[in-house]
Amino acid sequence: MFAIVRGPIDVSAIAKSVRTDACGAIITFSGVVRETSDDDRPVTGLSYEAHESMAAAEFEAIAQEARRRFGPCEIAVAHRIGDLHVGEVSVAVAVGAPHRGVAFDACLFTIDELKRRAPIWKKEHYAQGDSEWRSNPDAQA
Amino acid sequence: MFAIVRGPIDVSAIAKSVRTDACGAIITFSGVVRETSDDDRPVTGLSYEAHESMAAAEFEAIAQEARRRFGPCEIAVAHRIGDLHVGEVSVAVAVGAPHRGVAFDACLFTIDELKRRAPIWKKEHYAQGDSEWRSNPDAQA
Amino acid sequence: MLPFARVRELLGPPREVELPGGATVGALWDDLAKTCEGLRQLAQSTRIALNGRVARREEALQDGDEVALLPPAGGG
Amino acid sequence: MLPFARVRELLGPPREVELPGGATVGALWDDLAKTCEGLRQLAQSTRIALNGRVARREEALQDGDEVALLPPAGGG
Repeated sequence: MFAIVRGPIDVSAIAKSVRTDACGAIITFSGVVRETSDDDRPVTGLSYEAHESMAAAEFEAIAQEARRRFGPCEIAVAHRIGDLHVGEVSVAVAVGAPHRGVAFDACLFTIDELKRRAPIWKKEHYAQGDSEWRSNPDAQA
Repeated sequence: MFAIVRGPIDVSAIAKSVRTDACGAIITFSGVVRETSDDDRPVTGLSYEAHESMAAAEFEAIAQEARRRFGPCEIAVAHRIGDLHVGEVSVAVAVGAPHRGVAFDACLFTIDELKRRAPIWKKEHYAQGDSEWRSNPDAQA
Repeated sequence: MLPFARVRELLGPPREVELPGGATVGALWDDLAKTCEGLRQLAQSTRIALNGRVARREEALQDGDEVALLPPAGGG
Repeated sequence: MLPFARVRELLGPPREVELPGGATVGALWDDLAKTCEGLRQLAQSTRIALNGRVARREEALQDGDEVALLPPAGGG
């Protein structure tokens, strides 16, 4: 499953979608809205937007690249858009693989690449009342 | 939460237990019963037993060591004992941390050390009808 | 023309753009940037996608093409 | 005396063991191994825990101590 979603992300359902009978390890990564920004400002929430069809296609391309690099595994990615509060899950990646090494490597690669190249944008809303678009440090130019 | 449990493991509940408002990343690892053994024999299920109090104490010691090595994070571990079928979760590790690097490192370290040194034992039941105690390749001697 | 994030805040919501025949991706950008100082400052960091795939400035536009303006990624 | 996994299958369920005063962890092992060839073969791989912590052979036993026999780990 490679999806942009508008409501809460069900991490268990995503984890379940990557299990096969050959699967000995499932890793999930959940990105969670933090109460402080990277530059330590109090945050009340985030708004995400995406080029939805391009983002979903990019998730799938990243997953294919992960399988080429690390070996056979099942990968699912969901990213939420809209307004999120502190504590809510903005993105979930799940990987199922026969052994844990492949699952860890593929999961870390997928979230790293998603942050670098998926067409998704984030606006931070600060406790002081202002807001700012924030790009990722390693975003593809 | 550091626990030996007798029934199905609720990975979502364990993931929830490691979230704080400073948390930007939650990783879960689930070990799942596979349909084949490491030496490729068809498996119908596994039985686990543990020295329960020593195992729970070892989980906590491993988590403390992970925090010393990788930085502040919340860690929870649950291992199931008794009889498990293919597809069931035998062990879950969840880590919540401000950033994903610490969460990935601490999660991988925790499951690696658990397999190496927690007093838990596994008997594999094969489709042919026989059974065998299997220790981990890197088990502490 | 489909602008996102800070580019959308500069240009407003998605809209149809009329261009002379044979216009390129680069020509569309220049046309938009002409009247928008803020957009000119984002020239280096904004990628342009043509029908869902990142395009070069020289690529020619057809009637009905979707041109998306993509600031640096911030997902995750 | 609390044996686990393959050691439990050799020695049977947990049971009380009578030892002379001043007996050590090693003496208990030797006593058990004397009548059990299978256990002797596991001498190198079996760790012994005294009251929940891994012990050396020389440690002395007290009345009521829990001695657990731990084969190589197989969890996960």
